[in-house]
Order: sequence, then structure tokens, then C-alpha cells
Amino acid sequence: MVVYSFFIFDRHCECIYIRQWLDTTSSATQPLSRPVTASSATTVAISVVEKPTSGSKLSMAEQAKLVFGVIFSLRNMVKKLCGPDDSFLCYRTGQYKLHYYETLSSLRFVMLTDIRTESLKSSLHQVYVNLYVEYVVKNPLSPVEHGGGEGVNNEMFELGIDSFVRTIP
Amino acid sequence: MAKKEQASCSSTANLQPTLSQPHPSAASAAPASPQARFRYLATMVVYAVLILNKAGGLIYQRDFNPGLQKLSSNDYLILAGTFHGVHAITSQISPTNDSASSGLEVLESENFVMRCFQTLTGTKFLVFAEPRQPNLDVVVRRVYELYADYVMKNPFYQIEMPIRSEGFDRHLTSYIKPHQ
Amino acid sequence: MSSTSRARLGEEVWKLRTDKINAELVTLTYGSVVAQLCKDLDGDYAEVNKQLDKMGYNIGLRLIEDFLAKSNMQQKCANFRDTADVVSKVGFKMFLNITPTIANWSSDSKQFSLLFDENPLADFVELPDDGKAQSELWYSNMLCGVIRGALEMVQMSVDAHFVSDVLRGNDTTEMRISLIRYIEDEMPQDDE
Amino acid sequence: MNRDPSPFRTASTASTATSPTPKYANLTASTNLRYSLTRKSIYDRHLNRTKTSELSKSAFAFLFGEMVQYAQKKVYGVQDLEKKLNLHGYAVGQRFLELLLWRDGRTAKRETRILGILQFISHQLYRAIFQKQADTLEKVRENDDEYMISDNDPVVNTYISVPKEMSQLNCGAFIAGIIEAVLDGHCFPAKVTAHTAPNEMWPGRTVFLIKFEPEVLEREALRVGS
Repeated sequence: MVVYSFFIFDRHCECIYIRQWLDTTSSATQPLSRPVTASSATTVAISVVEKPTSGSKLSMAEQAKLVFGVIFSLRNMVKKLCGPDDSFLCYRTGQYKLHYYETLSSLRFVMLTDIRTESLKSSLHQVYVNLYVEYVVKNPLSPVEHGGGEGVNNEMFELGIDSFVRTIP
Repeated sequence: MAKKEQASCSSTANLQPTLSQPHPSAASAAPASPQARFRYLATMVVYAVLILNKAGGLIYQRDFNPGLQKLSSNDYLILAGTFHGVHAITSQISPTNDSASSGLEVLESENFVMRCFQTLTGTKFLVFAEPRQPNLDVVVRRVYELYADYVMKNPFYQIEMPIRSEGFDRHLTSYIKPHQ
Repeated sequence: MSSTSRARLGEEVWKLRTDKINAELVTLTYGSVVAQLCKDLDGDYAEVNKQLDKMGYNIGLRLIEDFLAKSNMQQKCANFRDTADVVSKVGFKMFLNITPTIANWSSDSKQFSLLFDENPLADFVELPDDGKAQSELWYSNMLCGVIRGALEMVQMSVDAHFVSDVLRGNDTTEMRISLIRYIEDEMPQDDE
Repeated sequence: MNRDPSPFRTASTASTATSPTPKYANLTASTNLRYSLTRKSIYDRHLNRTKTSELSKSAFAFLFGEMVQYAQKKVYGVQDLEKKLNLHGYAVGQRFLELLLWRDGRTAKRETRILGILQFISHQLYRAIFQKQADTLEKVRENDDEYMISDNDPVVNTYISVPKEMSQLNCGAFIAGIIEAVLDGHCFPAKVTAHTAPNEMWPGRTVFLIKFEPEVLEREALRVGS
């Protein structure tokens, strides 16, 4: 099971967290880049340890924008086709699979994996419940809203994500 | 071949009312004998079929079983255009670095699964079905064959325009809802 | 994809996935189409060639879908040589049950010829004995249009024309096909 | 409808004398057509060579479809389009008739009765061209100069869906032309038209209505009488 990248979008449709892993067979190795720290107004500035080796030549910010455009359109399409109670789960292309999970508070978790990965609906739910809520929401230091990814990249959350990604079957 | 298939399809459908184990067919090649292909499709529940021309224009939309909301034809047009744009972007954001990354092929939601097959000529076939529908690849390939036969070979069909071929409707219905 | 596997694919599609019809019906129907064109254009053979090519082009735009659906080909051709193999060993085999030989590749691999030692369209045919037809009419010109139309639909702009025809008294029937350019996919306007 | 013979001379006029010319063989003095020396011309090859050869049905469907579209651009209305298709069919029918009779050789029987020629058409001719017999051959009770041959799924119509605004059109007019040519060729001049007559099993079923000229009936009456 290969995880390529992980995104979190807030209800303002802004990307507050990006994480990419080397595209190697082992599930998750040393993270490529520290998460997005960005002032809300300007484009997302990424502090990147090295140039991401992921295939797409897009910068992280562009990729985040495109990913959001895709999930937002597909989410609305599914709602239009099946009514409000249906929700978009995932889509697969020939090369990768995108998993999607949206909380009632319109927080959107997106994970790109290889195509053999089964549904990550419950896994992303775990990320929300055990990691995001515990280490970000309940973290007194982080602001209520996370414009520009502020406060999401705290230590505990990072470690949690890493160990979690290794456990995904 | 279509006529023979239609006859064989209806006869075999009622011969084997209990669905045998779905035929383990390779992803791309359809199961060899037509009879086998139709026996395991007997309980196929396809909600709808949409066809988009290479510019993303909706040229065909048909509901077969209840499962999706009834949309206005205008909504379907918008939906088709949006999907066309999304499909192109999904191949752009592919994290793997091989250049020939295909666009979206399968979309899953709680209530339906959608198989999108894009031909080398850019035409897109969208088949919506119930989530546990086995092997939509065979279904979408068959729709493509019927399109190649009853739309492309119909002199009264104008390329890239909406499809109004009675023959295509008839054969598509008898394939997707064989025993009704 | 080696050319032998293309040949096998062509053979398999012809045997298993093609409905057959009496060849003479096709031959005589094509003959009646050409005859009608010669009458409608009262002997202007250059115009007949153009009209046959145009009709072939219209067919090619549609035929490609039938070809892709029945041959189950998923990937694009790796290069123009592979395209030549596919056209000759799968396309012609599947529709006309012949496999013209590929020859005379240009050094830049952008041009090749198809040599037809058998041409079902030209059975029973003798060109009009009016001193003009044998030097102006390309009887099977519709085939050139079909190839041009079909390849255009898979992003290849090509030129196809006959350079010799047994009906004209030449020793071979040869069609010259040259790649003009690969057409880029039109990108949807970025409406995100 | 004028039926001037098409510019292509039929295959049966063979000529054999070969005069040695450098590049092209000029078979007979009467023609200045060039023939390749190395290649066998159509006169050297046996006429039965393609008797059982087959092409793909798709090839015919695309060719026929384009023929319909070409004809459609030149006419206004269904009748004219059917007439054009009938003309095309007539040209094909003329050649098939000669080919089949040549192939029958000595066993070819010259049909003298209406029933005889209609059976020849719905059995031998149909099987030779469409690889299946016509489905029914009936006489129209009300008027005695009309007969009907029906085909449950004519090969020309398999992939054709006629739009509603042209609903009376039946592209089987092409086959009607073939039948007409064979009838004329046997001196049973008649008008043949194609009509859609679907039933629940065969939505594409087509009936070819054959209306004989009066002199055919007179001759028939004489023959029956004697």
C-alpha cells in the first residue's frame, strides 16, 4: 500500500495541510516536506526540504488547488446525482486512487494512494477523530480557525500521521 | 451478431434464474462465450448511461433503473461539462511520474459506482450502477460496441451531435435489462 | 507491440469478433457508387477522386470507433511504424480481410507505402476505355480517405494517396502514407 | 428511370489476343486500355475465385451508409432518396444476375413462370447475395399483379435508424433495385418497392412489394391457358 500525499481543506475551501511521501514501495518514509505554512492571504508558501519527486511537475500549491477543484466538483456532482445524503467516497484512475472524507463541519480529508488500496473511509475517519481532533482542535496553542495551515503542523499531529500511514493495510 | 446475441441473451437469462458465481473475466477481455457473458449479467442493475463527445458535450443520457435523482436535461449538460473538465485534471494531478496517466476511471459514492471509459478518440462512456455491481468493464465495453454498431453505422446520425438512434436505444435496453 | 502480435490480433478479431458478408456484394456496391459518381460529375475524374476521398474521410471518422471497440486496443501506438502495422495487420484485416505489405519506409520513418497484391474493391473492374480514366481515375481512392479520417480521430494528421494501381496497367497497387503531425489533445478551458 | 449501361463493361466480355508491346499488353485492337504484363488481369483470373470470399459486415455498413448520405444530399424527400437507392441496387442486381447465371452454367434454367422467377429470387439469389433465404414469398390476394417477398432483418438496414420525420423511408429500396434488375433481366418487368412491416420479433422486417407490368400477366395467362 503506497500513500503518495495527504491534504486537509477547511470549510473555507482553503488548503490547511499538505503532506507528501516519497513515491517508493515502502508505505511511508522520511517525509519530504514540512507541511504547508502559509499566510492566509498570499499563495501557500511551502517550506520544502527537497524538490518533491512526485511525478507531477506541479508545485505543491498548484497541486492542492487542482485537487480541491476536483474533489469539490465531484462532491457536488454526487450530491446532485443522489441527493444530500449520498457522499463521494473515492475515485480511481489508471495510476492512483483518491480517497475523500468530509466531516459534518466541512473539514475535508484527501489521501492519494496506489490503486490497490481498499476504501479508506474509516481510516480517514480515524485520522479526523484520533489525530486531528486530539492534537489540533484540542491543542490550546492553535487558533480556532487554521487560516493558511497555522497550528495544524504541530509535532504530535505529525508523528500521529506518520505512524498512522504505516498502519494502513 | 447483435440479433443472435439478443435472442441468446433472453433465452439464457430465464434458463438460469439463480445467479451462478460471477464469471471471473479478465479486466479487459470479455468472457469468451456470449452465453457465459449474459448469464452472469442477468442480475445487473445499471442506473444510467451517459455518453460525452470529445469536447465534453453530452450526446446521450438514459436512465434504466431507479437509483439516481431525475435531473433536468440542462442539469445533465452542466454535469457532463464539469465532469469533462474534472476528468482532464485528474490525469494532471497524478502523483506517479509515467506520462501516460489516464483520467478518472471509477468513481464511488455511498449509493452508486460509476465507470468512465474514455476511448482513444476522446469519447467518454459513463455507466452508473449499484455499488456492488461486478465488473463494470464488460458492461462499458459492450456499450461501446453497441455505439460503434448502431450509432456510428447509422447514416442518419451526425457525428458529435446528440444520439437519436432508435436501434441504439433498443439494443442497449435489451442488453442492460434483458428479461424485462 | 511487435508486428507479429499485431498480425495475431488482426487474425483473432477477424475470426472471432467480425460479422461477415458476401464480398461480391461489397465489391459491386462500391462499383455502383463509383459509377454513380462518374455519371454525376460527368467524367471529371479528378473530381471523382476528391469525392471518393471525402466519402472515405467521413467513413474513417466513424470506422475508427468500430475498430477500437472490436479490437479492444487500449494504448495508443508507440510510434508511426507501429501505426503502420496496426493499419495493415489489424485494420485492413478486420474490415477487408487483406493484409497489404508495408514497404518503402522513408529514412525519417514518417512515410511508408502499402502494397495491395489483392484489392477486393477492384474485383471484376476494368476502367472506362475513354483514354482518360486510366491516367486520371484512382478507383479505390475511398480507402485513402478512410485512413486519413480514422487516424485523424486518434490525433494523427496524415496524407494518403495512391501512386500506382493495377487497374491503370501498373504492376502494383501502391498507396503512399505520410505523417504530417501529431495533433495535441485540446485541453478543456480551465474552469476551476 | 433511364438505365443506361454503366461505363464499366461487365467481366464477361473476355478477349484473348495479346500483341507484344514493350510495357503494356494491349489485349485487342479495339481497346487502348493498358494491362500490366506481370500482373494477371481480371480476364486471367477465374470468375468463381471470390464466390465464397467474405468481407466484414461493418465494411458494407459504412459503405452503404455513406452511399445513403451522398444520395440524401442530392435529393429532396423520401421518394427521390428511395429512387436513388433503387438505382444503385439496380446496377448491382444486373451484375449479380449475370454472375449467378454464368455460375449455374448449363444447369441454369430460364424461368418462364412468375412463380418460378420469384422462387429463384427468394431462394438462390437471396442466398447467393445475403447468405440466407428470403423469409416469405406471398401473393397479394386483392390484385393479381402484386407479390410480396419479405426479409426479417435486411442486412442493409441492420444498423440504420430512420429518423421520425422520414419514417416512410426504407433503405431496403436498394434490395428492391436488385430484385427489379433480376426481374427485368428475366423479361418480367416490374416495379419493386420496399416497405417497413415490423412485428414484435423483428422491428426491422421489410416487405418488397413486386408489381408486374400488364404484359407479364398477359403472357402468364397465355402460358397457363395453353
